[in-house]
Amino acid sequence: MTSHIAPVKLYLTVFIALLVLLAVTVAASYVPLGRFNVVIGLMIAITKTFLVMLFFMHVSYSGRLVWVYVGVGFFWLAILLALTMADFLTRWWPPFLGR
Amino acid sequence: MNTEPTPLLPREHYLSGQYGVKSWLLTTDHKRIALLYLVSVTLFFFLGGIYAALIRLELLTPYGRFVSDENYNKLFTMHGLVMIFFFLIPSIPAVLGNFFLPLMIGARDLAFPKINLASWYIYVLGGIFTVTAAVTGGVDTGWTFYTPYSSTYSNSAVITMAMGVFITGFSSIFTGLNFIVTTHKMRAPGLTWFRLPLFVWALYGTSLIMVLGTPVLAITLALVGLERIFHVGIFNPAMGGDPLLFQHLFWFYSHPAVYIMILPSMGVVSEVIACFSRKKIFGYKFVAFSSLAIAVLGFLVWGHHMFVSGQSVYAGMVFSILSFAVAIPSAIKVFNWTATLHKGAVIYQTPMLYSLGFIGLFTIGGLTGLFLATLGVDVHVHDTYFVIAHFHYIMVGGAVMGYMSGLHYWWPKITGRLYPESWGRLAALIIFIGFNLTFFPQFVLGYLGMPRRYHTYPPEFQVLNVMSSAGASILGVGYLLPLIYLIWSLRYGPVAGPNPWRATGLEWQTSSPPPTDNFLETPMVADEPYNYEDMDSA
Amino acid sequence: MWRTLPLFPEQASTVAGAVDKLYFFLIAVSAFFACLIFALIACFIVKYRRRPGHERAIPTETHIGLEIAWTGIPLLLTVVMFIWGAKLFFNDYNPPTNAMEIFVVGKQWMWKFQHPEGRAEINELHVPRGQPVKLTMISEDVIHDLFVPAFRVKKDVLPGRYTTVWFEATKTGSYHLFCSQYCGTQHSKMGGWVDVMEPADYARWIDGPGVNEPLAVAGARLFQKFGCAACHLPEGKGQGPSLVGVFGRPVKLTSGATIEANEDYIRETITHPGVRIVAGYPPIMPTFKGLVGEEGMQQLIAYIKSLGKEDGAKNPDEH
Amino acid sequence: MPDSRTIIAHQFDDPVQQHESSMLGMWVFLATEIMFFGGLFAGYTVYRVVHPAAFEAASHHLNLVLGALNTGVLLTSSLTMALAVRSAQTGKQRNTVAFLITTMLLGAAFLSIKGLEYYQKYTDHLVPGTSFSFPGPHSHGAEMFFYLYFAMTGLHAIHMIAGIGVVGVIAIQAAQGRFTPAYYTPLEVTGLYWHFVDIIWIFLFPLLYLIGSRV
Repeated sequence: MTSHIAPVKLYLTVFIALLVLLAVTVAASYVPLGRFNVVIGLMIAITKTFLVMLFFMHVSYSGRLVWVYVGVGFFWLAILLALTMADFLTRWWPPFLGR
Repeated sequence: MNTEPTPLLPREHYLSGQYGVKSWLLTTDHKRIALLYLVSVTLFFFLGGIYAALIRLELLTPYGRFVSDENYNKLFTMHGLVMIFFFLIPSIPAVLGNFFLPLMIGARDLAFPKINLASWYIYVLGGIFTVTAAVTGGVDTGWTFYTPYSSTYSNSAVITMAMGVFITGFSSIFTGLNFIVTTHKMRAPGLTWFRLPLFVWALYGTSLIMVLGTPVLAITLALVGLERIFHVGIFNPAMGGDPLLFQHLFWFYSHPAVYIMILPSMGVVSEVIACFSRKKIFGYKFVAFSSLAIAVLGFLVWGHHMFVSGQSVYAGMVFSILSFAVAIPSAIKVFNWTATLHKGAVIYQTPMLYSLGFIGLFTIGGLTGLFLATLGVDVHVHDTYFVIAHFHYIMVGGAVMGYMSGLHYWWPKITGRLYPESWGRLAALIIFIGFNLTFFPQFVLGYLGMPRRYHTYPPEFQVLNVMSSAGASILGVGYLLPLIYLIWSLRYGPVAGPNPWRATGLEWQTSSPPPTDNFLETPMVADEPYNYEDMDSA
Repeated sequence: MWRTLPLFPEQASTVAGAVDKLYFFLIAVSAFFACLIFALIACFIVKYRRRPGHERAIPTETHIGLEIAWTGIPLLLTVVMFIWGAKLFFNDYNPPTNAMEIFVVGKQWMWKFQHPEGRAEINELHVPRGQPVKLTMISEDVIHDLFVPAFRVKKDVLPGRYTTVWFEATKTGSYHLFCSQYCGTQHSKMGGWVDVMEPADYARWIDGPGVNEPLAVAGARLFQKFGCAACHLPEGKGQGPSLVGVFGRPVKLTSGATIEANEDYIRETITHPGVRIVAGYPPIMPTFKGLVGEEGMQQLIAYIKSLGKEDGAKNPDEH
Repeated sequence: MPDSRTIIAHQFDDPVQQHESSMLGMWVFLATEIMFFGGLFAGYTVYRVVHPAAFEAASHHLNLVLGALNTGVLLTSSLTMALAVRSAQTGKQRNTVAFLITTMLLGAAFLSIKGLEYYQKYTDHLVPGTSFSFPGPHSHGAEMFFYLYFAMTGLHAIHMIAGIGVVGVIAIQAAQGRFTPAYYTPLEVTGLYWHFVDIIWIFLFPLLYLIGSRV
C-alpha cells in the first residue's frame, strides 16, 4: 500500500498555492493582454493540475505505471485536439481560401 | 495425434458443481462470463447475418423490388451496427480474451471479476436497446450516424439506437480496463513481458484502444441524441456548427475500432501459426511491438475517412501519410508469420487453415487499404463498393477468420471436447471460397463507380452483384456448419485431454475444461514462449 | 459482353488517365506483394508439411536484416504512393483559372445545376468538351456527394458551406452522376447524367429554349430589391463598403484579420452580417437570413462577381 | 503488514497486488474520463477558433464572481478529500468521516451555486433553443458558446453528483470502521475520482469564464 503519509502542512501549502493561483488567474483576466490572456489562463490551469495530481492524488509517490497512464490520458487528448485542429486551422489557408 | 490412452474429462471443472441459472447469471468466473458472451455474440452474429442475407437478396436485381428503399436503408444500418458493436468488437476480446487472458498469464481470474460481469450486463442492456430500436421502426442513418441526417432529418429510432451503442461502449471500456490491469498486475512469477504470448500483447493493444477511444464515441453519440431532442447542438450548421466536427469525433473512435477487431485476431493467428508449424514465432519482439504500434498509430489516421468531405487539403495530406505509416506494422506481422512457416513442421488442422486463410485475406484487405490511403485514388473509390470490399476483407476475412481460428483452437480447452476435424476443415474451405466470391467482385464494382448504400443501381452492374450474392449464400452455409458441429461436439466430441495440440502456453498446462481457479497451484514461468522445438525433441 | 459485365470505368476527363495510372501502379505493387506472400506460404506449407521423415521443425533465428528489409522497403514504397497521390489530390483542389463556373444545389433527393448564362437543369448536367468546369456546390439539407465515376471526381456537398470540384471532360457522351454520401431514403435515386457536348453544340444548347435571364442580372435585381444598393454604393461613399472588384480579393476586417471575399464570405455576411465587419464601416447591416434562399444567394454572388468583371483590368480571374 | 481486517479477493495473492491493481484500474478509468470530456473539449476548441469574438462576448455574460467562488469551493473540497485519505492512513476514523462529510457538503455547495448560475442564464434567455436571445451581432456564435457551456458544466455536474453519492457510501463505510491504515483502498480510489472532477473544473473555469479580458 502507499505507505507514504504526507504531512498536513504540505496539503495546506498546496491548497494555499491553489488559491493564490486562482486569484492570479482571475486578476489576469482584468488585464488586456490580447491572446496572452488565454495562454496565462491555461498555464495557470496546468500548474494547478500538476499541484493537485502530484500531491493530492499522490502521483509524486506513485509507481512508474501511474505516471505512464496519467501521461497516456493527456497524450491521447492532445492527439484528438491536434489532429482535429489540423483540419480547422488549415482550412482557410491560401491558396485554397474557403475551399 | 494422441498416442496416449483416451483421456477422461476432469472430475471437477468450472462447468461442474453449480448448474442453476443463478450460478451463471451471478458468476464472477471469467470463464463462465466468456461463455455468456459467446452465446450473446453468436446470437448477434446470426442476426447481423440475416440482415446481410436480405441485403444481398435485394441486390440480386438492380431495380429495388424486394424491399422498399426505406427498409433497405434500415437493413444495411442494422447490419453494420449489429456486426460492429455487438459482434466484432466484443467477439475475440470478450469471449476468447476473457477466457484465456487469465489462463495464459497464470492468474486465477481477471483483476476485477465483478466489473467483468457488469460489462456483460451492460452489453446485454445495450443489446436490448438495439433490438428495441430494430423492432420499433429501425434506424436508417447508416452505422456512421452522420449529422445532420441523424441529428435532424432521419425519422427513425436514432436515439434508442444511439443509446444502445453508448451503453455497449461502457462494456467495452470495462473489458479493456480489466485486461490492462490484469496484464500489468497479475502475471505469474517469471512471466516477464517478453515471455508473454503474443495474444496477450495483442489484447493489451486492443484494450488501450477500447479505453481511450470508446469514450469519445460515447460523448459524440450523446451529443447527437441531445441535438435530436433539443434541436440545438454543436453539429448544427444553423447554429454555426460544423457537421465535419461530428465526423472527426466519430472516426477518432471508429477508425481505431477497426484495430479493436483485427488486433486480437492477429494475436490468435500468432498463437496458431506457431503451434501448427511447431516453431518459435519468427521475430517475436517485432510482432509484439507492432501490436502496440498499431494501437497508437491507429489513432492518428482517422481523417482518411474524410478526404472528400470538405476537410482541409493539408489535413488530408497529414492523414494520408500517417495512414501509410500504420500499414507498416501490419506488413511486419504478415512477413513474420510467413517466415515462421519456413522450415516448420506444418500441420493442417482446422485452426491452422483458418489462420492461413486469415493471412491471405488480410493481406488483400491490407494492400487495398493502401489504395484508400492514396489521396488521388481515394477520391475516386471513396464511398464506393471498393471500400465495402476492403473493410470486409479486413473485418470478415481478417477478424472473423481469426475468431473462427481461435474458437477451434481453444474449443477443446473451453469444452473439454474436440470438434470433428474433417467437418472443421470443410467449413474453413467453404468460408474461404464463399468469402472471396462475395467480396472480390465488389472491388471491381467499386472502381467502376457503384456507390455504397445503394438500394437500386445501374443495370450494367448486375452481373457482378449476382456473383457477390451467390458467394454470400455459400458463405452463409459456411458459417452455419460450425454452429452445428460445434454444438454437436459438446456432447459427442471425443474428450480432448489437457493439451490435444501439444501446445506451449500456460493455458494448456491445466485440465480441459480448467478448474474454477484455473490452476491447482500458481504456475512458474522460466522460458520463452512458443518453445515448440524443445517440446518436440523432448 | 462489356455492356453486361463492365470491368473498368470509362475515362472521360483529363484526370481520369492520371488516376488510373496510379491505380495500376498500386495494383502492380499489391499484386507483387500478395503473390510473393501467397507463393511463399504455399511453398512452405507444402515443403515443410509434417510427415514421416520431417517430424520436427528446424529451428531458425530471428533475422534482423530481414526485419529491417521488410520494414524499410514497404515504407519507401508508401512514400512514393503518398507523393504521387498527394500531387493528384492537390490538382483536384486547384481549378484552372479559366474554368467556367456552375452552381450546384443538392437537396433530398435531387441535384439542381445553375449555369451562369441562366439555364438551369435538374439531375442532368450539360458541359462542353475540352473546357475546365468548376462546380460550386452547397446542400439545402443533409450532406450529399457529387460523384462522376467517368471523371474520377467526387466531393461532399455540405449544408452551410460551399465546396468545389472541377473537371475537364475529354469525350462526348453521357456519364453517370451519383450521390455518393448517404443522404436518406432515396439516396440511390439521387443521381442522373452528365452530358458532355461538343463546344459548338453546348453553345447552342445554353441559348436554347426556356432560358432564364443570366444569373448576374437576376442578382442585380435582388440587390435592388433587398435595398443592398442603398448602402453598398459603387464608389465606396455609402454606409457599406463598395462591392466593385471586391470578389476574390483580400478584405481587411475590424478585428484586424484579413479574409478573402469569396463565396463563403459573401454568404456569411448576408446571413450573419455582424460576425466579420469590413474595417472602417459600422456594424449596421441587417441579416437576410431566411430571406435569401440558396438560389438567391447564387444570384447575388454572381452579381458581385460580375461587378469585378466590368472593371476587368484589375481582376486576375478574368477569362 | 496484512491486517486481520484486510479483505483480499480470491484472485489476488496479497494486499499489495490488490491495492496496486485497484489504483491502476482507477487511473486507467481516469484516462477514459479525460477522453470522455475530450470530445467536448475538442468541440470547444474548434468553435472558439471559428467564433473568437462571439465566444469572448458570450463569456462576459457568465458570472465571474460565482465562477471563481465555485472554483474556490471545489479546491477546498479537494483539500478535505486529501485530508480524509490522510486521516485513514493514520487511523483517525472520526477525522476521516468528518472530512468526507465536509467534502460532500462542499460538493453540494458547488452544485447549488451552479444551479443559481443556471437559473440566471435561464432568466437572461441565454439557454440555447427557441427562447435564446443574445444582443449584438454574435448571436449564433454565442448560442454555440452557451450550448458548450451547458454541455461541459452539465457533464461535470453529473460527475459531481455521482461523486457525492460515492463519497457518501465511503463515508458510511468509514463510519462502520471498514478502513484501517492497512486497508483504505476504496477511500483512496474515491479520492482520485474526486480530485479528477476538480481538475476538469480547473480547466473549465478559465476556458469558459475567462475568455479575453474583462476590461
